Amino acid sequence: MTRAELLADDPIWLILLKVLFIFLFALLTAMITVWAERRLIGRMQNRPGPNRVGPFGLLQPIADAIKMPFKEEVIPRTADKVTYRLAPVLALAPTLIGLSVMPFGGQVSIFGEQTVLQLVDLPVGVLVVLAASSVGVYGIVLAGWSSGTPYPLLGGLRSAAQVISYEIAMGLAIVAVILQTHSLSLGDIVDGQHGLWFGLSLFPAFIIYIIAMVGETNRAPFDLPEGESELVAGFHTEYSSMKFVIFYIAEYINMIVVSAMGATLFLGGYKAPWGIDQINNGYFNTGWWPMLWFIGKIGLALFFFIWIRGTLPRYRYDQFMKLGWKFLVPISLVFIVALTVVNVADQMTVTGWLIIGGFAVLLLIALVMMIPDRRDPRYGRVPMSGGSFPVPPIDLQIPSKPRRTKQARSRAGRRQTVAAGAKEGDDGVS
Amino acid sequence: MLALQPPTQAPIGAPEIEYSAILPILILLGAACAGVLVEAFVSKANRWAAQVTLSLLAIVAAGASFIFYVTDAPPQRGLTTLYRTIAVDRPALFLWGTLLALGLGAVLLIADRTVERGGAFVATAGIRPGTVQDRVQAQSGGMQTEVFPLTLFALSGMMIFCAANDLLTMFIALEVLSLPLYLMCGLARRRRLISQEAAVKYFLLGAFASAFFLYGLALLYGYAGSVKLADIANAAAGSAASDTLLFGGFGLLVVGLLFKASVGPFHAWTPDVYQGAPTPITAFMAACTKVAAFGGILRVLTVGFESTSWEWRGVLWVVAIASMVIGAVLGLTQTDVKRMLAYSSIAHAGFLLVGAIALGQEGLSGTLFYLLTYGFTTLAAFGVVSLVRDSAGEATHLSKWAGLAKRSPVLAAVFTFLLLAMAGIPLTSGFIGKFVVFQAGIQEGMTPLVVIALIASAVAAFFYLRVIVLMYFSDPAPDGPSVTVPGMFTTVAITLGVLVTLVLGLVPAFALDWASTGTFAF
Amino acid sequence: MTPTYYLLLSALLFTIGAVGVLVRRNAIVVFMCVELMLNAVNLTLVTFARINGSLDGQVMAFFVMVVAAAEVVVGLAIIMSIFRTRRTASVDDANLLKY
Amino acid sequence: MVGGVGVVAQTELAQTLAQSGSSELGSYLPLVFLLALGALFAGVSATLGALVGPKRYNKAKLEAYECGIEPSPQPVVGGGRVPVAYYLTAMLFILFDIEMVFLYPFAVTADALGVFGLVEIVLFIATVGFAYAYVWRRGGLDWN
Amino acid sequence: MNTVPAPMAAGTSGSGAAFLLALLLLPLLGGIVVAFMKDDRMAKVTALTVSLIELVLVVPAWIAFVPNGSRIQLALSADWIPSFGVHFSLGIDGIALTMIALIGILTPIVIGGSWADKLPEGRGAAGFYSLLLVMQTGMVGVFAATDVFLFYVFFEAVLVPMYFLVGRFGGPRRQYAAMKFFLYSLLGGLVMLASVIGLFVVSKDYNGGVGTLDWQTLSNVMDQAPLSTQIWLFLGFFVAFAIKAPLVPLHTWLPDATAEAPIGTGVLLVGVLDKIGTFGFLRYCLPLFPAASKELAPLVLILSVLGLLYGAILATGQNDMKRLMAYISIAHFGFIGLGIFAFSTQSIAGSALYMVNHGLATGMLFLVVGMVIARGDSRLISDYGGLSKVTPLLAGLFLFGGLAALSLPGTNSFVSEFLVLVGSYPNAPVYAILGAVGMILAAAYVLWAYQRVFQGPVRGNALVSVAGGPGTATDPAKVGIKDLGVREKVVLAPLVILIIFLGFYPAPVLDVLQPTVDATLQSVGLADPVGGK
Repeated sequence: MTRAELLADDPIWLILLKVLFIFLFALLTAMITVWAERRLIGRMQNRPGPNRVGPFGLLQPIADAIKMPFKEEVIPRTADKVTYRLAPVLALAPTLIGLSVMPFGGQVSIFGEQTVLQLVDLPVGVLVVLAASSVGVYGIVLAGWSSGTPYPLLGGLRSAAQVISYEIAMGLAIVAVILQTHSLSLGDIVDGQHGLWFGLSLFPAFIIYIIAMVGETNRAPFDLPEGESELVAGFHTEYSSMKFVIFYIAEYINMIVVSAMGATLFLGGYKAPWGIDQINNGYFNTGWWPMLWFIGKIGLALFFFIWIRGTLPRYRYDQFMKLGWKFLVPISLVFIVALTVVNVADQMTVTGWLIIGGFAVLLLIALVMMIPDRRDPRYGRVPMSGGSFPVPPIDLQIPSKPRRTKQARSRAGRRQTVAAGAKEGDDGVS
Repeated sequence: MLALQPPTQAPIGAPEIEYSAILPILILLGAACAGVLVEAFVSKANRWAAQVTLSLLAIVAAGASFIFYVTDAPPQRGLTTLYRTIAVDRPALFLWGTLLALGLGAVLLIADRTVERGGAFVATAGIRPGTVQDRVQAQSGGMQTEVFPLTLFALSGMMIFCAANDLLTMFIALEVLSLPLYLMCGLARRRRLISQEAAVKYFLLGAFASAFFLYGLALLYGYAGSVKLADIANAAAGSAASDTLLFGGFGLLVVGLLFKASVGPFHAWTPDVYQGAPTPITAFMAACTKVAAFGGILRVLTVGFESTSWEWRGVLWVVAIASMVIGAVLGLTQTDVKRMLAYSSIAHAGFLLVGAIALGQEGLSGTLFYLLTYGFTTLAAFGVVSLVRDSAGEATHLSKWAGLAKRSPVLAAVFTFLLLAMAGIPLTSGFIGKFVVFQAGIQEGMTPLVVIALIASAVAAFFYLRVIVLMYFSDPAPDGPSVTVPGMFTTVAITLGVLVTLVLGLVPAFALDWASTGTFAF
Repeated sequence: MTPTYYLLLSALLFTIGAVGVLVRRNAIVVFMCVELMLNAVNLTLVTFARINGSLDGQVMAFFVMVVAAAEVVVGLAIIMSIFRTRRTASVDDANLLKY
Repeated sequence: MVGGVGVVAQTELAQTLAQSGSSELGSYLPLVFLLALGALFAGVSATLGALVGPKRYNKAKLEAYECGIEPSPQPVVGGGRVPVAYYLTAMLFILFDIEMVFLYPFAVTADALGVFGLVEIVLFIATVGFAYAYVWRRGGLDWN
Repeated sequence: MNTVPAPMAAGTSGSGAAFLLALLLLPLLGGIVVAFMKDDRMAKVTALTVSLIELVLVVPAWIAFVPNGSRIQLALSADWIPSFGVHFSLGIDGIALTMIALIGILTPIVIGGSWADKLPEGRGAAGFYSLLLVMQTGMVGVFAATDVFLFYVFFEAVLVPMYFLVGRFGGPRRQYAAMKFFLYSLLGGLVMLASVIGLFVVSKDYNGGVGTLDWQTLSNVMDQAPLSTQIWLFLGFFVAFAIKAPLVPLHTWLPDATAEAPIGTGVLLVGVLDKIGTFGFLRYCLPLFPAASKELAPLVLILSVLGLLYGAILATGQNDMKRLMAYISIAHFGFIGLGIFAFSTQSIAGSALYMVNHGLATGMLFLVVGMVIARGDSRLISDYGGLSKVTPLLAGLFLFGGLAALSLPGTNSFVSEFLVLVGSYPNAPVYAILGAVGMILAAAYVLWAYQRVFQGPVRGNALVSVAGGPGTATDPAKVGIKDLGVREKVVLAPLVILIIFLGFYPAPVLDVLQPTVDATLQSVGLADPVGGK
């Protein structure tokens, strides 16, 4: 039986069980990640991190979870109340959707029922993940907007801009995978990775995906919306108590989703790492084993998140957007074309080559033209000042006092007879 | 669903494309894309020259390829290409020729920089009107040169629109032609508030109308299982499916089309947009959009719905009458030249509709010919309007036109001639146009409609005459506008329009022959 | 499953959108109503695609989406420009052009 | 009333699903369960905080958070000004997102389409590339 | 020898056709040349020269015309718009010939009569004379066209120069008058257009499936059309013609246009332009729609007689001399209409003749009125008095013109009016009697006007101001106005001669008219002289 048929046969109790599992998995992993992050970052920064509550501070997240509901909830006067309350729900709920299509493993038997370790295997699985993350943006924007205060608004906008910018890059990286598997179903994608994982065979796409995944989740070094030095805490500045927690959880579940997605797309999904899968005729790819590999890979990715957070300084916003739009997007597009060319190279016709050649030439020309020229960037720009309030130019330089030439001084001297104040302008340097 | 398709299915081959037939469109689209690149890579100082050269070359090249194709004896019945989505038949070719010629004139008007220093377009549209920057840029000689690629896009959209053989292609073409126009409306250098307002109105109403068109498309798809006009016609001829879908779809579809053609009760945007848009764009819209929209209407009515014409013709009668009456009567009260011409265009749309619903060979050729004549006349008329200026830009208020004949007899004479053409006085193309369209109408037994149309054109003549009266019989106002001496571009455009109006009025036979050489292929 | 429900729903959505365009005064809202209409059309198309058992309707929905996107871009630009000038997006305030 | 209709529709949906397991919509049902669970959790938690948490009124708390300084009265909702660059990004996103929407079906059927598909997609990407180059060169991708 | 068998083949032309073409094109070329002249005097001289050449050209055309030849002579035809069966066909019958001759005579006279006109400030003479000449082309075209489409083109095209002549060079309310004139004519024209198109469409049924607008063909086939079709088409043409030759309910534009038009323009307007209407009845309504003509004749007769009486009554009480001319014309057009639709040889011949005579007589009277106005600077009769003492020659000519207008025996109008009355009495006795009443009224208004202007004490604002105070000027020598000058005498002389000549010897014109009239009557299907209903 195929994966889809197996899943379709799931009785309702099994579905509910899986739903519950995914829900708990998400929450628990999020909590563990929070803990692990604090510990790891602490270690990286030569400090212990949480260590009071439980062994190694393991119970710290639980303590926090108990503490937060008892904090006072403050809603700003200016807030749009309904939207303000709705935003956290909108941020959290869709994140779980992403996990619903992830294949956690292969065929197993649960209480005698043959099934697959996956909630649903939709033919459009990849799109579901992308769509869910897009819906999540609404939560962010609405949170920022409905707070009715400047910092959250700007934070929300930044965050949204960031997420959608990197969603492009991410989506394009995924296209490369689909070009190989011809299916949007995540199960098929995992099945498609015989031997070499896509992470290696499609290395550029993998790199783009990794960068985009970090950007997509607003994580360091791309945590610009929450740049404390600029925007306090970004879109959830005005959120407190449990509502804040929900955003927090949402962020971590998002990390889990993109990690799981990355693992599925590029790291062979639930398949055992190369080497282990050779053992015992692929025994480690059967039964419940794949789940271990999958969760392990997610863990790896999460560690990577934490690692770079501890390692890299925060990007500047303009650099960040530049990276996304001017680097990742074009590279992805070129990679897609290149991949297609390779795929259909055997049936290529002369016309095809000509067109591809033309495309390459165009691309080269465009690349050359894209090199910024050295002209004055303000050329042709209308002066900014003169509006409602004066705005000094961004690169304001205080002009150094010009040295007066002899001629100028003599002219000034002549003028002295007329203008009495001219003398005060002389600073005696010359 | 797509993902469910087994990857092993038979390879999907490339469609047969008759490149020589659609070359004009390809050239225009290519040039439009090249225009975008010019915007990107050419320095600001050279952009205008580059864009004008590119646009004019593109239109001329498209025209050359068009002429080459036409003289190369294309199949008499016409042909369909690109999976039967584009029909290159005689009416389409006629409309293409018309559009290319009108487009050339419009581009010339757009490119003119002598009438207004720096052209009629704003230097940087992003600057807020009324600010200091705005005042600075009003003085500058710059121009938003994106207008040129936008024009080319719109023009190619129009060409596809009148050749589209299925509703989806038609819809895409509709948007390709509309979206640039929305933007171009908001780019006037002077009176930017009005210009922006025109753009918003045009956009909102335009999008509204295309939604109607689309819903009509969807219902017809449900009815016929295809959006190809021919398939819809087949289904309508013998289908058990519910007529609700057919006529609901038809109604919505036609509303969208009529809107674009600024017909009758769907005209609400026309006066505002014509008045607010930069005059060269108004000229472009008034001339080319009308041609394209009626090209589409003709094709849809004739190819898709001829067999059901009994059911819908009555409704379109009413629409045509409404359009003529609205145009003629409301035109009487206008005090602004551009608004007046807008109402005139609404009235003309009513006349055109008479020809369009006549169907048949005569209705087709008559409407095509009328479009040709009206396009050139209106193009030249707006060209003339752009020349009458005072310190605040164009002096479009009618009171300022008083005694203009004294200031500039040539301009007044040209404008009078054009107005007479619009009024349908013999020896102008407008008369022949009316004659052929009304002839088709009477031929199809629509005599009452034609009589109403004639009365409406008599009423409409009143407001044309009012302008003539003002120009010739009134004494000039002391602070009246001056008439700018047009540069070469505008002169050529106006001359083109006037000449065509005159020639088609005197010896229309050749154009009538072109218009009546064939029917739609599908 | 009777697809009629979907058709009715899409008709309802379309009507809501159309009425919204006619009665609402904020340009952005009007514009969103138009988008609603377009999406109602998409629903219709997809439903008909299922009824007819062909993919055409779905492909058309793609095109509609593209067009809707292009409209969003153009429309937002236009509405933005007027909004920045007037500090309001009400279409009633856009009254410089009158009869 | 609306709720009633919704319930009816859902019951029908469930029935339909029960009848035909292979229906495409049926496979989305678990997804709906998960979404509902997530929403429920989020909703409950959010309400929980409001119910359980203490309430100590302080006028300053209700003001906008601006790092302790007196917030400058500035309407954000309704008349708030948003930098144009964000709109630009939004528009760019829409365009490229749509590009992606076309790339996905292409990617799925790329092999079946063969060279024809390749040529088409190259033309498609090139067309979007023109716009992309335009935006790039005109500073649409630059943030200050 | 000049006959061309009908239907004419494209491109054929009789030997006399060249004259016709020249008659048509010469004024147009002249007009264009004049339009570009800077010097007023030069423009006048050129215009006069052109119009005289035109007059000379009429002579060979007249000679080439064979009265008893085929209906349309000097024919010329070329393809114009083949898809609508439209030809550029020219040709004349007797009526058209006389009308063209009338145009040829009146135009130089009008130019001479307008020679000293003061044009509104800032408007050059070049424009005026150029428009006059262009209009002449249009008028010749209207009468010479033998294709319905071409006829329509000229019919409408004439409006434009006339519109500018009235609107640009007319009196104080010229804008109003010009607009009214144009809109009335245009409305009529457009209604006629509907009929023209209808004619084309209908003709397909009777012409072997090929639509045509050739007059000869149409006149051969259209009598097969059913009555209802004919009536509709007839009405379209009729409305246009009834507006042109103002029949009563549609006449209101004429007094305004005449009153505001410059004198010369007014002469052409009532003298020639309005004849297009009556000419249209004869040329188009009757032959093309014989059944409808017969059916609707009573209606037209009623309108004609109404106009006849109405014009006469209003003329009687009229204080404005130019409006007086308009009402006189309305009365006369009533007569012409009566004659045409009485359907007898005499009455129609009388009407055709009346068209010429009215042009001469009213033209003369109009010119004299213009001379009076030029001296007194007022259009109102009440501003004048006793002028005969000051300007006896002018007074005499006014009386002469007036008597011609009221059809005193011995003047040309008498012949035609007599023919109309005699001809229409057998067919329409009541209308003929009412027409005779109109004749009596004519005597009243003409003589009364004469009396008020020329008899009694010398009055008149302009005159008095010259003489030095109200009521002081009883001595003609002290009044500062002169009798007719040489130019004015030269202008009026040909008219006087023609009026007297045709009054005593109308045969040359009647000979030309008669065959055409017979042919027209035949086409209606009525044998002479018995007929009617």
